[in-house]
Amino acid sequence: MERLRVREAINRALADEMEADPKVICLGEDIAAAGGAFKVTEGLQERFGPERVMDTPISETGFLGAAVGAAMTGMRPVVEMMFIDFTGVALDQLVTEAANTRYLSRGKLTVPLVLRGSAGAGMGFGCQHSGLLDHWFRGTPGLKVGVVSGAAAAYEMHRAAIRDPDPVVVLEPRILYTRREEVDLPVVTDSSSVGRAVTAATGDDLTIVTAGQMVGVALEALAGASWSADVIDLRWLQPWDVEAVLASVRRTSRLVTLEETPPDAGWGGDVLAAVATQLHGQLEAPSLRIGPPPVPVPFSGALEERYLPTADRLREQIEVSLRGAPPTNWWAPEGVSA
Amino acid sequence: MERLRVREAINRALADEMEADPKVICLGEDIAAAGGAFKVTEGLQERFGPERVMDTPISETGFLGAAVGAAMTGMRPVVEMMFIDFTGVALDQLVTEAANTRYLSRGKLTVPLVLRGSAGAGMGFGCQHSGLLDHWFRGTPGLKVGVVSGAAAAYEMHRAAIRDPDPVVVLEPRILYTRREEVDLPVVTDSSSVGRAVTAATGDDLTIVTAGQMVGVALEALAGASWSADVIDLRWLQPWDVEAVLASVRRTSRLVTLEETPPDAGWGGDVLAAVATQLHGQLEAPSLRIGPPPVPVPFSGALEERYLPTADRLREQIEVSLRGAPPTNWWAPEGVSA
Amino acid sequence: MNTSMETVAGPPRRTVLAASRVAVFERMLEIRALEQRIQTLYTEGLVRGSTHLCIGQEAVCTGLAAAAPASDRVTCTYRGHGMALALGTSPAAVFGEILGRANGCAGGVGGSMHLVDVETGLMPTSAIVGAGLPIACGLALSSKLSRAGDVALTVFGDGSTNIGAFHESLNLAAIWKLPVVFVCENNLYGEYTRINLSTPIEDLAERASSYAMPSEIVDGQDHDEVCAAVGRALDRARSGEGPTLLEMKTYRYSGHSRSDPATYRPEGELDAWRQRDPIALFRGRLVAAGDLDDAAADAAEARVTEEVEAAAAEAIAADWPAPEEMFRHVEGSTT
Amino acid sequence: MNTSMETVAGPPRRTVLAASRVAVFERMLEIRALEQRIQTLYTEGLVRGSTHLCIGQEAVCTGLAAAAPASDRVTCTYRGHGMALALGTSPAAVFGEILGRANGCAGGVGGSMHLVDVETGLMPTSAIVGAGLPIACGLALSSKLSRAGDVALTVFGDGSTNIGAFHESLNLAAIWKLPVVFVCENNLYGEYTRINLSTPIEDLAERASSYAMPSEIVDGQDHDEVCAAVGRALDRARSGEGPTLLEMKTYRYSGHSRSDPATYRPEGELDAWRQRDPIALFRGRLVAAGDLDDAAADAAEARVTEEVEAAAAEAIAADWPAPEEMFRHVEGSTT
Ligand SMILES: Cc1ncc(C[n+]2csc(CCOP(=O)(O)OP(=O)(O)O)c2C)c(N)n1
Ligand SMILES: Cc1ncc(C[n+]2csc(CCOP(=O)(O)OP(=O)(O)O)c2C)c(N)n1
Ligand SMILES: [Mg+2]
Ligand SMILES: [Mg+2]
Repeated sequence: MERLRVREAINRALADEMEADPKVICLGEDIAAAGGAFKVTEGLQERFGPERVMDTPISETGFLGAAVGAAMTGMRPVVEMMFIDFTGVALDQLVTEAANTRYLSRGKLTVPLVLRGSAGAGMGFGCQHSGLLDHWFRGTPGLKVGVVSGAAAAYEMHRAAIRDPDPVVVLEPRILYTRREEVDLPVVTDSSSVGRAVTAATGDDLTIVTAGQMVGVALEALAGASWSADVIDLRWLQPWDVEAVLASVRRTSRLVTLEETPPDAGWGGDVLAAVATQLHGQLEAPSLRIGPPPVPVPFSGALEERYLPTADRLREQIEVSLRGAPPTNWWAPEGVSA
Repeated sequence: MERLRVREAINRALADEMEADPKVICLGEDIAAAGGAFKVTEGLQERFGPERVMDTPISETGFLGAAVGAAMTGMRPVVEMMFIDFTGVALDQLVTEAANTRYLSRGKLTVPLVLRGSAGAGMGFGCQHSGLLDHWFRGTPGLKVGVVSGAAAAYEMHRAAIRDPDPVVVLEPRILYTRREEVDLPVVTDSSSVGRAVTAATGDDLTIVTAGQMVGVALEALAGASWSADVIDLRWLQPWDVEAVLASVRRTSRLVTLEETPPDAGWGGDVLAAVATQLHGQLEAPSLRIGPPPVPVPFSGALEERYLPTADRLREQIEVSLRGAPPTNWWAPEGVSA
Repeated sequence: MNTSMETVAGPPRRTVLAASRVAVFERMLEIRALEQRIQTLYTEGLVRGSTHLCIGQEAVCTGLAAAAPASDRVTCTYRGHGMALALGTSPAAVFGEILGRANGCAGGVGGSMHLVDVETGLMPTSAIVGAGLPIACGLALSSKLSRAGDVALTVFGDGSTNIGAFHESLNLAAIWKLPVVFVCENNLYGEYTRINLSTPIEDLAERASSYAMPSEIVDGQDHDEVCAAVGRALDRARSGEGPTLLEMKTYRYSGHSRSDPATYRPEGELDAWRQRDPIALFRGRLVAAGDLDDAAADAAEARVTEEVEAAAAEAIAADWPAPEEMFRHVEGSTT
Repeated sequence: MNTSMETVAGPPRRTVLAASRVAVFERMLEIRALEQRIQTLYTEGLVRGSTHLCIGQEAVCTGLAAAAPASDRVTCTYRGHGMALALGTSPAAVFGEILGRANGCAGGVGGSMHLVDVETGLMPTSAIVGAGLPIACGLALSSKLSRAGDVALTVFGDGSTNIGAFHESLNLAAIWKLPVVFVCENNLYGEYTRINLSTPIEDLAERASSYAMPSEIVDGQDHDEVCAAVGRALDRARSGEGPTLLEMKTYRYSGHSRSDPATYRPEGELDAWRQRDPIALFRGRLVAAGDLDDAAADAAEARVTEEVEAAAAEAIAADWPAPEEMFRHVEGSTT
């Protein structure tokens, strides 16, 4: 057991993989000499040298594409996107090039590339630096997408992602970077955990399916609640663990999805759809889809605070619904129109 | 009534809007002198002059961004993306810049921009030129997204999109361009139809929610079927017409979504989720989510033909499910693993 | 100089720069004082997210604003506080935005990286490197098509010249002969990386040749040089000759953003640049020309500091945005 | 010349070009014959989707392939049939791919725009303009880090020099001194737009100066010139001096894609270029040097045409991909 910040756990995962495999390299803006805008890669250049930990110009298409080419030819590049929102200038290289390469080459080429990026709202970075943006990546066959919920998850997911033969996006909720956790770091020897959910808490009354920074919110909501719940930390949004979700919902008969993004194109839709198509008639109550309103992430603390789900809000929504009433969203109380 | 190809209907919509408003301009690669790779903009430059119908260099970020700036300052640019897949090199300008401008300027600036692009599979263009890619655009508050199902829809949607104050993406299934339809072109005077679904057929046994090129597939499946269905042509994927879907499903008690893309991040998830959360206990049977397998769009006719839903396949799936059995996907028969 | 109350209307605060060199001096002081106050507000825990100061680059702001008439629009970056003030946004509205208050120029929904002031011609600043360049081409396209006669200016850093949007924009502007001025603030660093580590040439103005575009290397510490060069580029643009690339050689005194101590800079570099401090330089020129004596300059400095402090106080006391502001000016998603 | 049976192995078909000028001549003929046959296959309704022919540009293909040893990898575009043949893919595998057959070099799942042949060093060709350039930088980065000594070459069109990926790649390659050769096929058109309408300069090689990168303008119709210039660039790259931009002045005889009659070209332009047909030029040179007499050249032409026809027949007779091929080599989505 040790106490690790999420960013330290990621750093450890990168270092352990670089130690284990000389083909693992890291590149990104200011990740080397400066150790990264969020200090995730601190010390890696000193330890592994400037050839394996590289600073790049501000050329996301250029360096993401370079990573694709390097990955085709034996390297295992880990690319940092300082804010995942920046992928908007470079998406093509990942989804249109990298994701199709193994398919097009009939398996003769693979692209074992990891794109890791800080993501998510809650820190006052405003509407262009607060996206989770998993929907840009999901829906691309050939690409895998995960989101980190804590230090143990981060460590395991990054090591597995690096060992995966395919391009993998790992979203790192920025707000968790400095959060500490007591962890036993798992032993990771392959990518078999890619796609697997983890049950973060067990209970009987309902199943909360969530991911990323919302996992902590869900766990916090359990404390002092009059009900108990399975909390499923999806970890992987593509492929996602249908079996784990179905098994839990079969047992609890109630489903709540908790997302940190508005509903359109969110992963919650796919989870609710799978349950609806596969567990018809087995639910005791309407499923709930909980998340922020469909607006750009507002900057002001006064507004961003109202935007994201919190433990209290989640608890309130669940309690209203357990009483058989349809809950109203916290962000749209009387007088405030959505 | 007149007989129009879809591409002619779009051309007409553009011409009518350009006639009505001198601020409407068109730009894109080879849309002016050559009339567009798919001839959608044929004749517009001759008619409206080279200042209003402009060819661009191969610089999607440059010209999409230029359209954003022009739209901020009074123009109503219509940008053609020859294949919507190319937006992967320019997504930032649309989703991170244009979509946030009205919000950030507190309504003092709007971005009345239309991005229209040929989209979808079925024509042997291979995995980099066959995307629908609505999921790149949905999930961006401030952006509207629609997909055309025929000539009348195309005409109405494009005129409404041009009149909308916000950035709008209109996806044009390439396979429909040359398809002819008998149409009475509607009178369009505003953008009020944005977000509204159209009921393309009415029936009692189930509700088929679909969009784009799949609308025709659904209608074709009705012919000779032993059941009848409401076919809802969503037209708009963001915002989408929840009320129309709920009203129909309340009546028919059965829901089928028919998508032309694999499930992850598809709009079908959001539709199924809305029905699951809002019509709990009102469905007679499990909902069905029908669509192609999660693989890159294969080039070979032998494979692409197996990829997309067809009328026969849809009919078969529905019939099996009406008999109370869970249907298997046509694309994964015995011996072919998914 | 104007007080924040008088300046709410906008354009006058830009226009006055062309008319009065004392006003230019005061505006430079205002920019610096505001940036310094933001740094302390941060230390006091009042600023969320990120802020990027332009201390050391004030002459680029005032030079540009003094040269460009109020009808010329500007796109700028997250490092935009100084440009906003120069163009005419009031200090209170800039402070308010950075503090997320209702009196902010974006009502508090934008933040430090998203200043906007349609009245002064400041388009929403972008937090995405390079994003403002294509948009400026579009502003210029509007102007060209409507024969409005105004010019678009776009301000961006040295690091931004390595992103695709830079290349595409310069090419587009050149081939369409757009009335746009590309203003590169070469402050030698993109975040923590010195330009020589990211860019194989030293003078970014050279890149204009790829587009057969005229360019100039400009002393960005000298208000008069900046103003003159921008003026020449505006003249070219307005007379239909198309775009110009201006490279402003300048320097940011502080780190990239509020949390950066800038330890990556070679010893002595900052001090060398301070020798050519844009405010001291301009003050010296005013005093030499007899536009101002030292006492008056000192008095101006004291007055501006006080006014900026008052603006900060106004913002700190301002209301938070009302809850419904989160839902205004956006529609389209399905709830 | 090799038959398609013998050539399946790959590398020898590239290597032979460096050794035998007659082989080069035959390969040029093969490329042209294949492209012409594809045009007729299209007319016969056997080709789905899009195809882009390189008739007129054969010398760029052979010149590059003759200069680059088999271990040097290449990224190329949708206009890649000729390059695939030059590098060593068999005509049957190219035909098969374009017809969507199991014998295609991508098993029929790729199509005309997505040729690939890992054995010959052809990375999957991209249908996205500019996309191959950053990827080539990555191939070069691998080589540099692993001290493998091989060089990456990336082939792209004149129109592609206006997209951001071009700029970012050249800058990246220059600052990292990557062993990569940028080969621009300037055929004067990007789709239906002549270069002067999209690009403010005529010689694209000039753009190298933005990256302090050496460049050359090359007669793309002359196999020997292409081969020599590529050779020089490869030498520079291999000796650690970094990237080079080569501009091949060339011309595509047919339209942009199979459906384009190319009516936008000025009268006489095509004819003028035909005067310097790369195959005729090279044949003349071989005959003058006594490497080949006219009768032998004619015989080669007949033989190659026949072989290409046989390869087409082989592809037409080939199986369709099995249904399960749609599901192979991809995983990750949730079904
Ligand atoms: C597309 C994109 N990539 C990266 C960033 C992160 N970032 C913000 S500012 C910056 C440095 C920009 O340097 P420069 O253009 O020189 O401007 P300066 O900050 O020096 O004014 C970087 C890399 C971003 N905001 N957008
Ligand atoms: C990003 C992107 N934009 C546009 C296209 C459509 N397109 C395909 S080829 C082409 C012209 C490219 O011209 P050039 O680079 O000169 O190459 P050439 O076709 O002449 O060989 C265009 C615009 C594309 N495939 N990708
Ligand atoms: Mg800089
Ligand atoms: Mg060309």
